[in-house]
Amino acid sequence: MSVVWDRRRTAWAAGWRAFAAQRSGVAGLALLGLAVLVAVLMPLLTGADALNVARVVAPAWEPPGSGHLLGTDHTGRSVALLVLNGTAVSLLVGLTAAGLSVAIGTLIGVTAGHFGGWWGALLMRVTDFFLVIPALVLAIALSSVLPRGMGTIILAIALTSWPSTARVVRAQTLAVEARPFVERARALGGGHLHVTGKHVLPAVLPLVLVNTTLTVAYAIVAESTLAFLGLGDPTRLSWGSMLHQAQLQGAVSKEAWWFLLPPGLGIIAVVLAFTLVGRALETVINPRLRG
Amino acid sequence: MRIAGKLGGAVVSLSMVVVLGFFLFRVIPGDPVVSWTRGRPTTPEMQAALRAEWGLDKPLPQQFLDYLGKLLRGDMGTSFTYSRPVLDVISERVGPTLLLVGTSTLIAVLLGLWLGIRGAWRRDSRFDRVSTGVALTLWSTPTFWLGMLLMMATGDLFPSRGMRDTDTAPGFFSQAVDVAHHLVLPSVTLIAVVYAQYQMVMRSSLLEELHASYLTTARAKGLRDDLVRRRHAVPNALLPVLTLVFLHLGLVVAGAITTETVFTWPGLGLLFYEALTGPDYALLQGLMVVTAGAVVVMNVFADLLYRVLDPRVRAA
Amino acid sequence: MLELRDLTVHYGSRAAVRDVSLTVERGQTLGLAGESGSGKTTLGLSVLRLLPRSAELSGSVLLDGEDVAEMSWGRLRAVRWTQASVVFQGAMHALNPVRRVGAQIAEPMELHGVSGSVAELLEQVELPASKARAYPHELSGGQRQRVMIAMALACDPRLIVADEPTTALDVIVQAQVLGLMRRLVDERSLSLLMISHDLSVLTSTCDDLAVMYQGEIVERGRATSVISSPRHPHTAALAAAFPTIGAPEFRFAGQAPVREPLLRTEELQVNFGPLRAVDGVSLEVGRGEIVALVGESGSGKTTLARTIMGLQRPSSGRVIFDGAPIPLKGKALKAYRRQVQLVLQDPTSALNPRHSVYEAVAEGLRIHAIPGDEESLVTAAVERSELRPAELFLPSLPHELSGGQLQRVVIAGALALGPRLLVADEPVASLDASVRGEILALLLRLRAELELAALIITHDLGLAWNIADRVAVMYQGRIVEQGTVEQVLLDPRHEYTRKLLAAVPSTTRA
Amino acid sequence: MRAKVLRLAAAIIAVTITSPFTSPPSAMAQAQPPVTLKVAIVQQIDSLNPFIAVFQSSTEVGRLMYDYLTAYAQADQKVVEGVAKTWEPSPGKLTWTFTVPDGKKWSDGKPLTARDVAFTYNLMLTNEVARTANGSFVANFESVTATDDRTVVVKTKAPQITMTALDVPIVPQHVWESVTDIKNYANDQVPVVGSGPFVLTEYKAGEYIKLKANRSYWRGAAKYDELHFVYFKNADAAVQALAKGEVDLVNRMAPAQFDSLADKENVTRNKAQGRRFNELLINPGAQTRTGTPIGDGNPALRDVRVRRAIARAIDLDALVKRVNAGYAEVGTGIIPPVFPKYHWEPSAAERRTFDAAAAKAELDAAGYPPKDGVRLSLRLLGRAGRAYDEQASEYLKQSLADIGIKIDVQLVSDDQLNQTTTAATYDLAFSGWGTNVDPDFILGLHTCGQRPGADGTGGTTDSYFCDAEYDRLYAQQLSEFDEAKRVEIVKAMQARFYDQVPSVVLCYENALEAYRSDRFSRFPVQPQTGGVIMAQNGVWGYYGAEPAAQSASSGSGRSWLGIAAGGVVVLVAAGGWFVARRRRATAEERE
Repeated sequence: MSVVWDRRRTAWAAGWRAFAAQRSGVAGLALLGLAVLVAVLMPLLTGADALNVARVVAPAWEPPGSGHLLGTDHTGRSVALLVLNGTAVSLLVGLTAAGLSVAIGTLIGVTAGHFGGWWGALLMRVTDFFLVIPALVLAIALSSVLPRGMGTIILAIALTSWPSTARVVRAQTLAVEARPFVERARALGGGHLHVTGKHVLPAVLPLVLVNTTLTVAYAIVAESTLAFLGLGDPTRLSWGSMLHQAQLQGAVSKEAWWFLLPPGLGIIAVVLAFTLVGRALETVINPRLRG
Repeated sequence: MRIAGKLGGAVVSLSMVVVLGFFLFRVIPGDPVVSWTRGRPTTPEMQAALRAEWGLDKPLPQQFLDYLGKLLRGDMGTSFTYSRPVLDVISERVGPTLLLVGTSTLIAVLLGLWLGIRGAWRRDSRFDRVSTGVALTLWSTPTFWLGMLLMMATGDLFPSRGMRDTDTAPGFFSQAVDVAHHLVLPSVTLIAVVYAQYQMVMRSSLLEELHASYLTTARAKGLRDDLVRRRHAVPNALLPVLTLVFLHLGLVVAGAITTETVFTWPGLGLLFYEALTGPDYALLQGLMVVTAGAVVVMNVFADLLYRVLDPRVRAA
Repeated sequence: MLELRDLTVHYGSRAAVRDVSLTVERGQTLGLAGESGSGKTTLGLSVLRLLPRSAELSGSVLLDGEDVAEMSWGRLRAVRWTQASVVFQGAMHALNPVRRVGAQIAEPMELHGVSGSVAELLEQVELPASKARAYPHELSGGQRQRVMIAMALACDPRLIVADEPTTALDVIVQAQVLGLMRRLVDERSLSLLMISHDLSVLTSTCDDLAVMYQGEIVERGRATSVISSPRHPHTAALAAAFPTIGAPEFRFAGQAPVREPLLRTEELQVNFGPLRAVDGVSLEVGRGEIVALVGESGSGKTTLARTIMGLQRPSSGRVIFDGAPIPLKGKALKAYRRQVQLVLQDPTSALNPRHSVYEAVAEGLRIHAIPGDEESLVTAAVERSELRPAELFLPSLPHELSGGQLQRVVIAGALALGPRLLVADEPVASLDASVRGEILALLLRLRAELELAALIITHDLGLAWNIADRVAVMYQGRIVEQGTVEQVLLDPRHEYTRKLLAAVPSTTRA
Repeated sequence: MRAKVLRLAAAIIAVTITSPFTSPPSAMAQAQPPVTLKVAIVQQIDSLNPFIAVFQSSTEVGRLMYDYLTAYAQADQKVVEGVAKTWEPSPGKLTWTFTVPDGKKWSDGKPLTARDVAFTYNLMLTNEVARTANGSFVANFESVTATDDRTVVVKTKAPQITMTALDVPIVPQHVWESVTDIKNYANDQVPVVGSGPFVLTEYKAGEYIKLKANRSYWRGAAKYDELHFVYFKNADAAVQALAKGEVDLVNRMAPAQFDSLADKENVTRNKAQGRRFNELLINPGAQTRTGTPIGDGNPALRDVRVRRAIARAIDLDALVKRVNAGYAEVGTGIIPPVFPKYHWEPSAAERRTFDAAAAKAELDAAGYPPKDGVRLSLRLLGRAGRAYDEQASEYLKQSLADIGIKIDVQLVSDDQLNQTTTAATYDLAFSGWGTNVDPDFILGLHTCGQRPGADGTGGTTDSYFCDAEYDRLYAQQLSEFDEAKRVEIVKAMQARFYDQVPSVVLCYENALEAYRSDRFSRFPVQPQTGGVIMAQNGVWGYYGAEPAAQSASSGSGRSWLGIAAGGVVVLVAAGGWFVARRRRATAEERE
């Protein structure tokens, strides 16, 4: 049915218009686009030796100016290059962890909401439990238990951040299931798969999208925190590991603000971008939030 | 009846904390005795003795049962690092954390609620836009980074570590001033990072209420704008926020770990970090059980409080 | 007392109220009728300038000769509630849920420095003084509405604006509240501006009637004359929606078919924990027969319908369809559901807002994997529900259609599967009066053409009179009376049925 | 209702704020503030119980509280008087007689006698828990008896070279004989009775330790009143505190931190030779004590030529320059140059100079020609969070890539590192050891006997070195009581180790320290040249610190500035609130 697709396209276009009407959301999206571009292009643009500690010749702890836009770090590498190249891992960890977390959350939320009964109650009990106990504490515990590496960080963040998604999705599932059109679908003879697949999931997905952007924001901050606590993957360059190095090497007492400031601002920019996009999406989905 | 259910749920949650605390740290593929004796002249006999003392030589189920039994007697084992009961080590660090987290949460909640109420009431005003923007930015900021930055930026104004100087004159007043002075940077850091969520929650909760028709009723009665807000809108909007304040306590705890680490604040967060670098399983286990347990208990408390404050729930 | 002069209210570019001029004299009671979206609520709110900030108001609203639109905020606050007060629609939401109702009643008195006692006010609305300590959720709908009225009387205003004061109340309670309002208005010689979509409610309370349509007043006059000889077609349509029971001109159903049993329930019982929602119900629907199941909210009629659909498992008893007990699960249940289709009360929520009309109608076909050309089956079903030409409607999304069209889509979705029984839960309750007749006509035509039986669940006795062959009255989970329409509605046996009938406001009685 | 809630909240705040002060420190209302040395420590104190405490910070505090039987001289680390003034071994070196002179006192005034010494050692011999920290020193003891108040006789099962290097705090019998449960004895009943130059007066976990000078110390009281150890989570914070004048002495600095203090006023830096070395382990084919191979080290590394090639491919000078920022000495033997007597430097002929071409040639000769530019693929294990490992791994990766060895860097947690080295599932790994005055421990570490037992546990080595020649030399030096001869053997062992390369000693890191010269004019370092102030084999640095002529109370002026700033913030906030209130009053006319 091309007609159907046309309608879909119109619906998307309308959604986009509602999104575009919010300047902060558009700004966030632009910032994200930029970050993704940087993440993809920088590794290609950076020379092989520019970030190799054994090859760089610049003196360590150079302040900005003097040939290096943002100065150099403790090994003489350009901070500007480091920050730009760190984008990729920070984004990757954030997106993967959030994707995984949201997938778990959605699965559990839909199941708990749809099936209800003692099974749903059990799932919700578990969700509530994980919601209550401090996620970061658990993430720290997990990443100290598992072998060091990016996979561990992703897993630790994902396994501790899904409950909020599960809760929201469950609430939405319950709301959708209470709607008469689901009753109608059941009356038409639709089974579990039909109801969840045709009615619940499509209704939940926009919310999941919003949650994903917000979870990415959380995941990026969490990655940097774990890295700061020395639980990150030190062989990979990320903003978190840069800050970890800055702390380890004494950037604060050296007053090397140029080493400390850029990675943090990078985190803030990307996290803020995700948050803004998420809030804008939320407004698109829930028109009541509109002014 | 419902209260009994809640309490039962909390008990279940607490026991899940206990179980998780145990298995998480026993899954660690490592031998604490080896990491312990590293770099020190020890004999295999001493290592075996340590292993026996820490109960690491028994099968895992037996270790778990021992752990449970001891826990019920209030014994969380002996810290590998401090060679003292975990509970003792933890309890002497509770005070500073309560002080830091308590002060910060209180100020953050008040600040967040105030900003959230003002912002929602004058929605899309400049105040609203600016305060929301600031809140979102701070919310996006890694706690430790902000702490390090503040430390660097304030220079000599505030002490960079700890809770007090060792050579402050005795006496309540000078001690209090000294602690307050030390409290400034860590609490500002913690407040800056956590207040935003209270503001955002309060703001959206109040925005939801703004559509409520009882506000039209209140206006129709001739109430002044601020009375409509104070008497009608805020009390209603505040109730859901209350639960969220407690639900977000976990985030504050997380913030406390990094803040205390950055500022060497002698509380549970710092202890957590220390236990992590050990790693001191017994202590980590105890800390997780205690913090998670505390948050669970606080949430039950919030639930009961909610019951007292909200007549709708009370009746249900 | 109240005079509107050329009042126009815009929301953005849309005019909700257009050039309305209206007066309410001192002591006069005026009913303002109109469908949803006709601008009647906006008009009501503009009396005290309670419109949202996005509204632009022009013209003048004179309250006791003073223009509300021109007042300073301070003056406006002083006028509010002392000169005119409002009884809002939906007291559950119009009362602050976390404050005791006594405090809410007392609030305007304190504010305006008026003396008076909450207990006295409660007494006036026939509530015990102890209810002052109650929270809104602890009161029943009727009690809440009484609290609202007591609150409106608190500062002894001269004018009361009542916006749908009895909507969502059950018939009997509605009658009581209306009676109370009539009494108070008389006793205190108040002016009343009462807003409702329900002509029968207005005529039973008000002397005068104004009808609003698309933001304009299309008719105004004495209530009786407006009803008996409507000049505007819209008024006529509105009037038709509130039938007079017993009047032959409101009886649309033709001759009842010869009874051949199709569906029968035997001693059906459904428990929710200790609560017995359906208590030993035996009911029969014949082939091509239309049965109305009448009852108030909470009487168990919806649960009964769900049990018949197989959506709810009975605690005991059974449902027999076409001679065999209905299956409780699996493929057989699925097959049974082809035979019996559900039409829900609110078509806007009965359709997935994301699915086009085509998808909504085809949904059943896809679930049951009906062979044949899906597109032509869908088109046929849609046209059968009188959405012609089908191509025009198929790609539409629900929000682009009107309520009446949506209900036809729902019916089309049911028809696509070729069912033999329709279970319709309040099929016209949420529709505007003007389309109500059309949907009823459609149901009757389907019955005639397809021999489609229908079980219509409703609180509206008028609806039963309109189209049902037989009526069953449900009260507290039991069927207290059943029989042909004439038997039950014209010669009720059971006391409850009599009470129900007595409470129905009628356009002709006033 | 609302007022009640507020009052309750206020009460809660009041309680939380005041709780830390419920036990105010012992009031010492002195007219003149005491002169205090404040030292930053970055490692927490695990215990104050000297039998249990193993952290370096704790043993250092322990030394201040309790003298050992002997001490090491400040200038040259020679064995000098501790609790015992003289000692005499029997001809067979199996019986040692120590003499404790009259007149030494515990800080509570009771006399310190040979009986206290015997009590301490016997406690360790009889109580397993008491052996937790220093058990290895008495493992070889047969018996310890005090024949009178002045004389204690120690009999050993075999000759023991470390008899004058028994790093065991001697505790007072009259306090400890009543301690039944040593494991749970916190030893924090202040003031803690001790014999050292300082007496513990207060301890707050995670915050600080306060000691005051022992006025009756037998060497004479320290020249100032109090010694405070203040805990910092990381060196960075400590360095800042030093710059601000919050503490007077800091060590364990990173090069950048040390540099950052270069031109700070009133700060004097001390670059000292450290007692630690960093090494790169090369798995030589790990085996258990019984000779069963364990782990999965690359078999190529069993070939000593390959190990030598790897060693040759590493430019140690560049490594020191880049990773240590020059604050280290290039590594050779396993005893650092801070112990010049035992330190070994290769002769020109023995020395392996950095030469990538030669390394390649050696690999070719060993039968590892490059395939697609790669001769070997090796794993390099390091500890995450350790600055040295994190940086040096990058260099090594590059250097070895230059000779065709592909490196997979794995930085893991401390725990995993231990586990991996214990299981010998590594090819290359970073490691490092601190050394003592007596080289026995570090030498013994690399003997065959230190390899793990048949069950894979119980080993202390991480090099898995097992060399007959080396072991023979080790046994020889153990019973060689002629110092000059022993030095020769020790050097020969290091040469053998260097030649066989079970590990490459990369560097000896400098100990970087700094102190406030406006508060303390001089600290004795050990040894006299290039020595350290903190982490000495003794307490000379603390004990001999000399206060500056006019030592101002540190930091207080600045802190008042901060308090003033805080006050201003509060005032501004309050002012803003009032303005907001006023504004609101005028805004009431809106809706």
